Amino acid sequence: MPLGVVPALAVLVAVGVAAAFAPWLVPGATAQDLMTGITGPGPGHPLGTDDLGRDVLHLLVAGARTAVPGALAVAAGSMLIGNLVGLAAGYFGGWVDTVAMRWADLMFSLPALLVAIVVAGVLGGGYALAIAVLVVLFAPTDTRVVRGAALEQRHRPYVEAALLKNLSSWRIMTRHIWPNIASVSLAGAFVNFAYALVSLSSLSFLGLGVPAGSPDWGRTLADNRTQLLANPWAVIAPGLAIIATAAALNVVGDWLHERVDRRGRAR
Amino acid sequence: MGWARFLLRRLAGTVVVVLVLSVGVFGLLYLAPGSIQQTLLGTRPATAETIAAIQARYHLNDPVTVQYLRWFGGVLHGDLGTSIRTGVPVADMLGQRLPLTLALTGYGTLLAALAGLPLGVLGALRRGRATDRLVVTAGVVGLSAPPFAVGLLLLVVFALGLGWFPVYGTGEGFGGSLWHLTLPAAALAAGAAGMLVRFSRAALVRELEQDYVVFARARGLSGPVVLGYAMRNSLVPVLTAAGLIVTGMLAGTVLVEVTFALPGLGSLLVDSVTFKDVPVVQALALLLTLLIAAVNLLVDVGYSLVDPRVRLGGGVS
Amino acid sequence: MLRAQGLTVGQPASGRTLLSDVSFEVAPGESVAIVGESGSGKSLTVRALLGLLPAGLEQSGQVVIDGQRVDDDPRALRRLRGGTVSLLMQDPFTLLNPLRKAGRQIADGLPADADPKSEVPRLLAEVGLAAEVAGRYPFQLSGGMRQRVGLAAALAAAPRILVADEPTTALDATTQREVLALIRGVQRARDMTFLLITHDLRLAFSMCDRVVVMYAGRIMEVGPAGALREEQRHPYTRALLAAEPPADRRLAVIPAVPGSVPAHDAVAGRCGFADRCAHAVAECRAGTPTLKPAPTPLGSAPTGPAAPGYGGRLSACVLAGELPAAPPPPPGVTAPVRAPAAPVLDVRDLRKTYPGTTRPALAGVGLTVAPGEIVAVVGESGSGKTTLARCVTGLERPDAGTILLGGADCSDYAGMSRQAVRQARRTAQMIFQDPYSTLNPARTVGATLKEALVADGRPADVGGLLELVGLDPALAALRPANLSGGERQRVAIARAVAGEPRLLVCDEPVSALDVSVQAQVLTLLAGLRERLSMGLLFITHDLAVVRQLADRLYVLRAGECVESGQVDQVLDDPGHAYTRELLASVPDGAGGWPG
Amino acid sequence: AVLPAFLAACGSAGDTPAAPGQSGLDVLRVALPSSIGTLDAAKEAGIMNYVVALLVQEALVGVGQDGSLQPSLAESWTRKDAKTYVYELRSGVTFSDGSALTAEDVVASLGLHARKGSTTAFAYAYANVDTIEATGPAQVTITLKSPDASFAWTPSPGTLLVTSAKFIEATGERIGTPEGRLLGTGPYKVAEFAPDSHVTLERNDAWWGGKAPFRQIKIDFIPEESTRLLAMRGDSVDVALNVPAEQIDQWQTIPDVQLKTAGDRSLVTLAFNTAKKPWNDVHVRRAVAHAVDREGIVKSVLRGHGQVAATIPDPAQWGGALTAGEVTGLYATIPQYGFDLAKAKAELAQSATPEGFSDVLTYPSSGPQLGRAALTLAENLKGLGITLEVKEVPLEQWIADLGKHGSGIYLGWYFATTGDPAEYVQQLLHGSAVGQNGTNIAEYDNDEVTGLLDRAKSSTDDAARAKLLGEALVKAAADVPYQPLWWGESATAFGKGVTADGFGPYFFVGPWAAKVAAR
Ligand SMILES: Nc1ncnc2c1ncn2[C@@H]1O[C@H](COP(=O)(O)OP(=O)(O)OP(=O)(O)O)[C@@H](O)[C@H]1O
Ligand SMILES: Nc1ncnc2c1ncn2[C@@H]1O[C@H](COP(=O)(O)OP(=O)(O)OP(=O)(O)O)[C@@H](O)[C@H]1O
Ligand SMILES: [Mg+2]
Ligand SMILES: [Mg+2]
Repeated sequence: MPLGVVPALAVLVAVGVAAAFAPWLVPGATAQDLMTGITGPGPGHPLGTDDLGRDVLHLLVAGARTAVPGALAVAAGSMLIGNLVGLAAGYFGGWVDTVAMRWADLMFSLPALLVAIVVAGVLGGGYALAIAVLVVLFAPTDTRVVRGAALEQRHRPYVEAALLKNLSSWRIMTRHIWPNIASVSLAGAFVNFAYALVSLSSLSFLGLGVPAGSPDWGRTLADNRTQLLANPWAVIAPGLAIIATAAALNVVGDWLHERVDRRGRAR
Repeated sequence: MGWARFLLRRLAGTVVVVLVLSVGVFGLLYLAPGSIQQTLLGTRPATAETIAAIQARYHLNDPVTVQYLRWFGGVLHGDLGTSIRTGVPVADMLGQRLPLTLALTGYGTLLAALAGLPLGVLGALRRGRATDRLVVTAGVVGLSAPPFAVGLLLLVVFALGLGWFPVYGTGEGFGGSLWHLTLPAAALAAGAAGMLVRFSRAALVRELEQDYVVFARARGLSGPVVLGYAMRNSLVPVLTAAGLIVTGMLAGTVLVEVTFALPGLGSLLVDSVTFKDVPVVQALALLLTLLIAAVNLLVDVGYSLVDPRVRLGGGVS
Repeated sequence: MLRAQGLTVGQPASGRTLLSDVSFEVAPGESVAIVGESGSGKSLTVRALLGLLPAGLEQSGQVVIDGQRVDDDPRALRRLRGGTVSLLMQDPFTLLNPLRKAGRQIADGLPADADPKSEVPRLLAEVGLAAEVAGRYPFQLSGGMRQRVGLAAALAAAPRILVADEPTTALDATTQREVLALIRGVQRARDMTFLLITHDLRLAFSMCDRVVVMYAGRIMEVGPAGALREEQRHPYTRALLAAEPPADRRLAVIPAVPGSVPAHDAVAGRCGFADRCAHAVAECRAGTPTLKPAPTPLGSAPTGPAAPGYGGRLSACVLAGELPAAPPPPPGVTAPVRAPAAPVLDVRDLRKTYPGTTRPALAGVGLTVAPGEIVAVVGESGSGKTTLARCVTGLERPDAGTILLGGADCSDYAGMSRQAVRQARRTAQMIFQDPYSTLNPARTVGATLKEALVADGRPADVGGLLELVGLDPALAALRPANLSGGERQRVAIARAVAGEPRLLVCDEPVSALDVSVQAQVLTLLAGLRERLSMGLLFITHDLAVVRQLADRLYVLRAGECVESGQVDQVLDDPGHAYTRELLASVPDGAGGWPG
Repeated sequence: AVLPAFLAACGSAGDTPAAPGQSGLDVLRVALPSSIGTLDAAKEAGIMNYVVALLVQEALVGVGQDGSLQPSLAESWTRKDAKTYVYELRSGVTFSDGSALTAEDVVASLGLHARKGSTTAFAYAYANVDTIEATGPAQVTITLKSPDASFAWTPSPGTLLVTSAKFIEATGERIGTPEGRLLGTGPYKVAEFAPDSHVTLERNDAWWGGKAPFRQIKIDFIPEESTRLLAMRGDSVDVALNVPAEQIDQWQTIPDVQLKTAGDRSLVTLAFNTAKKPWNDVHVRRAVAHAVDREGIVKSVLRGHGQVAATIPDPAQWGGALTAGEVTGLYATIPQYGFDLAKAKAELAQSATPEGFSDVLTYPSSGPQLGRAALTLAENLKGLGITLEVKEVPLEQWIADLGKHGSGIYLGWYFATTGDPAEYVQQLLHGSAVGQNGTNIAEYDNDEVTGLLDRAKSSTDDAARAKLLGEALVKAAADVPYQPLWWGESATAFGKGVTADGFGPYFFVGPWAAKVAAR
C-alpha cells in the first residue's frame, strides 16, 4: 500500500463517520445564534462562527452529510448505468455498441459542468436535479471504461469457453465477465466520486445545488465568501474539506487502478 | 481513407450534436419556470396591454416548435438573433466576450502545461522517490480543488496578502491583460495541471518500462535520446488529456469568471440562463459545442502527427 | 570478457529473491548459451549484467565486463553499453520505438563520428535488409524484419560482446532459423563474444560453445556444448533434454517430468529440482547445493580444476558424481494404424476473409477427423490455423464452405436452432493456447468445472473430473492464479471434456508451456483420446509434437492446405517444399544447425 | 478582428490607480454590486440601471432630500384640475449632443411609455394617461382618464427619463444597448458600454446644473461581493454602492474608507396568500407573524443597518405629505405582531391547523439577507410544528413566482421608484390588484380597504390623502396579509480619495455623482 493511501483512507473514514453520524455528533449544527453573528476562531468555536452564528466546525461535520451522499449517489448511479450499458456494448458489439458509443460521444462533446449549470439554472436548481443531471453526464465515462474492459475480456478464451458451453449471454456477462472488470469500474467510480463532489459543490457555490441554509461545504463556502475578512475559516475550512475529501477519493481511486493494473500485468 | 472523408464525418457528427443540443436547450428553456415578460418587468406592476405587447413582440404565444424553427431559420441565414435582455445582436455579444474567454482558457492551458508537464516528467523520472510522491500529491490536490476555491485562495494570498496581482478587472493592453488574467488563469489551471501531472506521469512511467526503452539503453543511447523516445510515445495519452482539459476549462471558466468578475462567455451563460434569454443561451451552446468539436479535432490531428500508425493507417502492434 | 560472480537479484518491496548466486564467465570470442525454462531467471541475469533491471528490483554481486568492474559503477557501465556490450531483446514487436523510422533508430546508436548516410545502409545490408527499410516505421515491417532491424541497431556501435535474449521465440519456425543463422553469421564475421539466452537446449547446443543451464533462479549445470549433449551431470538437464521430443521419430512414451517449475523462493534452502527429481535423496533437501566441478560418474575422467574455469564441467547436483549414466535415446515406434470410420468432423472448402483485410485467412480448406483419431494441423504464424479452429467451433463464421459435425451441418451457427447449437456444442469443444487466460480468474476451479458439468447435463462430480485429468480434487477450491500453467491447461481440458465431446479442438495447447510440463499435457491428451474415443483436431506449429501425437497431418500455408497424409509418411518423406522447410527449422542439437 | 475586440473588451476595467489627491480626482471609479445588461432603465428590472441612467438622463421633476418633488427639467408645474397637469420646461437646457431640449422631446419621451402597445417597464404608470401634448414651445400638458393623486410622481426619475425625439427616432429599439447608448440632459454622457462588464461616462460640460466634478466615471459591475471588497481594499475603486449589510463590518476595517448609510426606501415583507390554505386562516398568519424576530433580524442579519418595518411605506416616503412627527404618530396606531413564540403557539392552536404544516418559501439569489431572515423564521417555526423549507431561486424565477400568486407565503422585496407613500400601499393592498400578474401578492381583497384607497387616489389634498392611506394601513394590519420585516438601508462606501455631501434616502435619485467630491 503506497504511503498516501493510509491518510487518504483515514480522511475518507472520518468523512464517512461524519456523514453517517452527523445528527448525533453535532446535534443542532444548523441552530442559529443571530446575536453572535460571525466571529473568528475562539473558545467554544475552534473555527469561529458563520454569518448566522453557526459553529463552523459543526457545520463542517454536518456538511459531510449533504456533500457525501449526493456525490456517492452520482458515482453509484453512473456506475450502475455505465456497467449495464458498457457491458452490453462490449459484449454484444454491433449496433448495441454503435448506439452506446454514439451516445457516449455525444455526451463527451458536452462539458459536464456547463450542462449541469444550464439545466440546474434553467429548472431552478435543486439537489435531486443536480444529482440526476450529473448521473446522466458521468455515465458515459463509466460506460466507456466498462465497455473497453468488457471488449478486452470478450475474446478471452475463458469467455469463449463459456460460449462453447452454451451458457446464456446474461450469465456470461454477469457471472463471467463482470467480476473481472468490476474492480476497474470501481476504481473509476472513486474518481467519479471525487469529481462529483467537486461538481456538486461547484453547483452549490453557484446557488444551484443544495437548498439555502444546508450545511453543505460548497454552500457554506459560497455563503461565507463575503465574510472573508471577518472569519476566513468559514471559507477556508469548507474549501479544504472539499479538496481533502476529493483528493482522498482520487488517491484511493488511483491506488485501486494501480492494483488492477498490476494484477493485469502479473498475468 | 483520406482527409476529406475524415473531416466530413467529423463535421456531420458535430452538426448532429449541435442540432440535438439546440433542441434540448430550447425545450429546456421553454419548460423552465419563469417567463420573459415577468423578468423584463420585474416586481413592477404591469397592465394587461403591456404584457400582451411584450408577448407579441417576442412571439411568446407561438407554439414552441414555431419558436424553435424561427430561431433555427435565422441561424441558417447567419442571424443569431438579438438578446432579449440587452437588445444587442447576439453575435456582437459573443464577439465581445469570446476573446476574454479564449484568452483565459488559452492562458490557463499554457500555465497548466508549463506546470503540469515538467512535474509529470519529473515524477516519472524520480518514480517512487520523495520527489515523485510530492509531485503526485500536488497533482491530486490540484485535480481535486474546485476552481472557485482555488480562485478565492489565490485572491486572498496573492492579491490581498501579497498584493502582487490585481483583484479584479481585465487590464489594458497585452501586458495589463496578462497581469490581470494571471490569477484567474492560475485558478483554472490548477485542476488542469493536476490532470496533466497525472496523465503525463502515468504515460511516461508506462513508456519507460517498455522494451524499446530498455533496448535503447542497452545499445548505449544517451539519456536524453532515450527520454525523447519515451516522451514522444507518451504524447498520445497526454493529448487525450489535453482535449479533456480544454473542455474542462471551458466549464471551469464559468466559476472563475464569477469569482473574478470577468465578463466572459461563462458569466454570460449564467446571466442568460437565469434570464431565459433564449437566443443568447442557444448561441452559446452552439459556440461552446463548436469550440469543443474544434478542440477534439485538433487533438485528433495531433494524434496523427504524433503517431505514424494513425497517419499511415497501420495496425497498432 | 564478461564475468558474473555471485549475482543475486531481489525485490526489496516484497522481500522476494528472484535470482541467487549466479556465477559464470564468457571468454573473448566465445559463445555461451544460458538455457532454462520460462521464469528460470535468464532475462533477469542478462538485465543485471547490463545494469538494466526493471524498477523495483535490486542486484548484488560482481559483474566484470571487458576487465572493468561495473556493478558498483553505473556510469562506467553506461559507457560500455553500445560500444562494448550490446543487447538484442526477445520480442521484435516491442523492442523498436514505434514512432521512429527504422533508419533513424539505427542511426541513433552510431558513434558520434559515423556518417548515418553510409552507415545505416551498410548495417542494413549486413543484416540482410534493403536500404529502403530505413525509411519505414516498425509497424510497416514484419516480425523477422523488425528483429533484423533490432540486430542492426544493436550492432551500430560495433560492440565486442553481443547478448541476445531469446531473439527468435516470437518468430515463426522458418523465420527463426533465418534470424538465428544471421546472428550466428554476424557474430562469427565480427568475431564477437556472444551470450545467447534460450529455452531450447538443442538450439543452445547448435549455436554455442558452452552452455549454462538455469532453473528456479540458480545455475544447475555448466559445460561445453558437445560434452553436455553427450552426457548431463544434472538430472534437470537430463530431464529437459529428454522432454524435448524429437521430430525424427515417434517415441512410445514422451518422457514427462512430474510437477512444474517452482519460483526461486519456493525452493529456498534445497535443490530446486529435488521435488521433481527421480534421483533425489535426503541430502538434496538439506541445503542449497553449490555449483562445483562435476566428477565423471564412472571416475574415468580426472576431476576438473578446483576453480570454475573454461572447459570445466560444473554441476549443482549433490549426486553429480554418482548419477547413473543417461539411458540411450529410446528407439522410434510406428504409429498404430486405425480402422477407418465415419468422420466426426468433415470440413469442405472452408473460406474466410476477415473484414478489413484483403488476404483470406482460409482459402478453401478441407479436412476430416474420425472418432478417436488425432489430426494435426501445422503451419507457421498467420497461416489460418486458429481461424480454422474457431470456424469449426462456431466462434467465427466462415464465408463459404461446409462444416459437418457428427453429420450435422454447422456452417452457420447464427442460422441454427437453439437445439442444433446445443447439439453442436456438445459434439465439439475446444481448448485454447494461453493457459493464463483460459480460465476465469474470478472463479474457483470448482465453480468453473461445476458450471461446465451442469451445462453439459452431467452430474456435478468435480472431483471425478479433476481426477480424470490427473489433478488433485483439492484443487477445486483454488483460483487460477494459484495454479501453474500446466495445471491450468489441465483444468481447461477438464472443462472441455466434461460433457465427453466427440471432437476436441486444441489450438496450440502446449506452445505456451514449459517443455518439462508440455509432455504431461500431451500424455494426458493422448490418454483421454483413448478413454473417451474422441477425435482430436490438434493445431500446432511444432512438428516434433506432431510426430509424437498425431495420426494424420495437414500442412497449412496462407490459408491453403499444401500437404496432408499419415504423419510418419509426411514427415519422413515430405512432398512439399514448404513442409521440408518447416522440418529443417527444428533444431537438432548438432553443430551445423542453423547453417 | 479578434485582437482589437479583445482589447476593447478588456480595455477599461477600473484598476488604473488614478492617483487620488493629484489635483483632485479626474476619474471616479464606481463599483456596482450587480450587472446591468442595458442602460435603459425602462427595459431592465434592476435598480442599478437607475444609478447609471440618472447620471445621464433627467426627468421633468426631481426628488429633494426630504422626499418632496422638486423642479428639474420642468421649472414649475401645476395641477390645473384633478386630471390635468401642466409642466413648464426650464429654458436653456441642452442634450449632451448639443441640441436644445424642447417640449416635443418631452412628449416623445413620455410617448415611449404612454403609447398603445408600449412594452417598456414604465408603461404601467401611464395606463391612466389620456393625452400628452406640447401646449407651447416649453410647455407640456398631460391629461388623465381618471383622477390620480399619485400621478404627480410619474414624471419623476422613477418612471420617466427624458431623451430627445430625434434620438428616439434614430435609435429606436437600440436605446440602452452599447451601440445606441443613451442621450440625456444630465451631467454625463455615455462614452462606452459593455453589458455585464462596465460603462464609462464622460462629463457633459453643457449641463445646466453646472460643471460636474469628474471628467470621467468608470462604472464596473462586480457581482462578486468578496471581490468588490478586495477591490476597495486594493484601492481599485472609489465608490462602492449597496455594500451588503453583512459585510459592513469588513468594509469599515479598510483604512480611510467612509461608509455612509441611509434608508433606501426599500421594503422587505412577508406576504401571506390569503386565498390559499392554510394561510387563509388569520390565526396562522398571526402565528407566523409572531414568530418573526424582526429586531433580531435587523440586528444580526442586517447588522443594525435597517429598520424594523411597522408597516408598508418607509417613513421617508411621506416627505411631501406628513411631517416626521405625524408619521410617528400614525405608525403608533398600526397594530403590531411582535416576536413572541408563546403567542404564536396560542394563535396556531386556534387555527385550523393546530399541529402545524409545511410549506416552501423562496427568495431571490440576489438577496442573501432575505434568505438569512427566512432561515431564522424557519428555525423559529420549527418549534411550532411548521416546516418551512427555504429555497433560493434565481431572481427571475422569484419574480415569476411572485407574479403567479401560486405559493402560500412569499418574501416581497420592493424598491420605491417614487417618493409617493401610496406607491406600494396601492399595489399591495388594493383589491383590484389580485390575481395573476397582479401586484397584490397576498390576494388581499378587503372592500373597506379598497374603498379607502380609491378615495385616496382621487383626493387632491395631501393631508386628506395621507389620512385615508393611514386608515387603510391600520385596517389592513388587523387582517395580517403582510408582515412587514424591515425598511432597508443601503450603505455606500467611499474610498480614501472621495466623499459625498448630503447622503440620504434620495441621494441616488438624481445626478448623484455631482455631489461626490474629492477628499
Ligand atoms: N520486474 C519484476 N518484478 C518482479 N518479479 C519479476 C520481474 N521480472 C521478472 N520477475 C520474476 O523473476 C523470475 C525470473 O524472470 P525472468 O524474466 O528472468 O525469466 P526468464 O527465464 O527470462 O523467462 P522467460 O523464458 O519467460 O523469458 C520470474 O519468476 C519472474 O516472475
Ligand atoms: N480478428 C481478426 N481480424 C482480422 N484479421 C485476422 C483476425 N484474426 C486473424 N486474422 C488474420 O488472419 C490470418 C490467419 O490468422 P490465424 O490466427 O488463423 O493464424 P494462425 O495460423 O493461428 O497463426 P498463429 O500461429 O500466429 O496463431 C492472419 O493473417 C491474421 O492476421
Ligand atoms: Mg526472458
Ligand atoms: Mg493461432
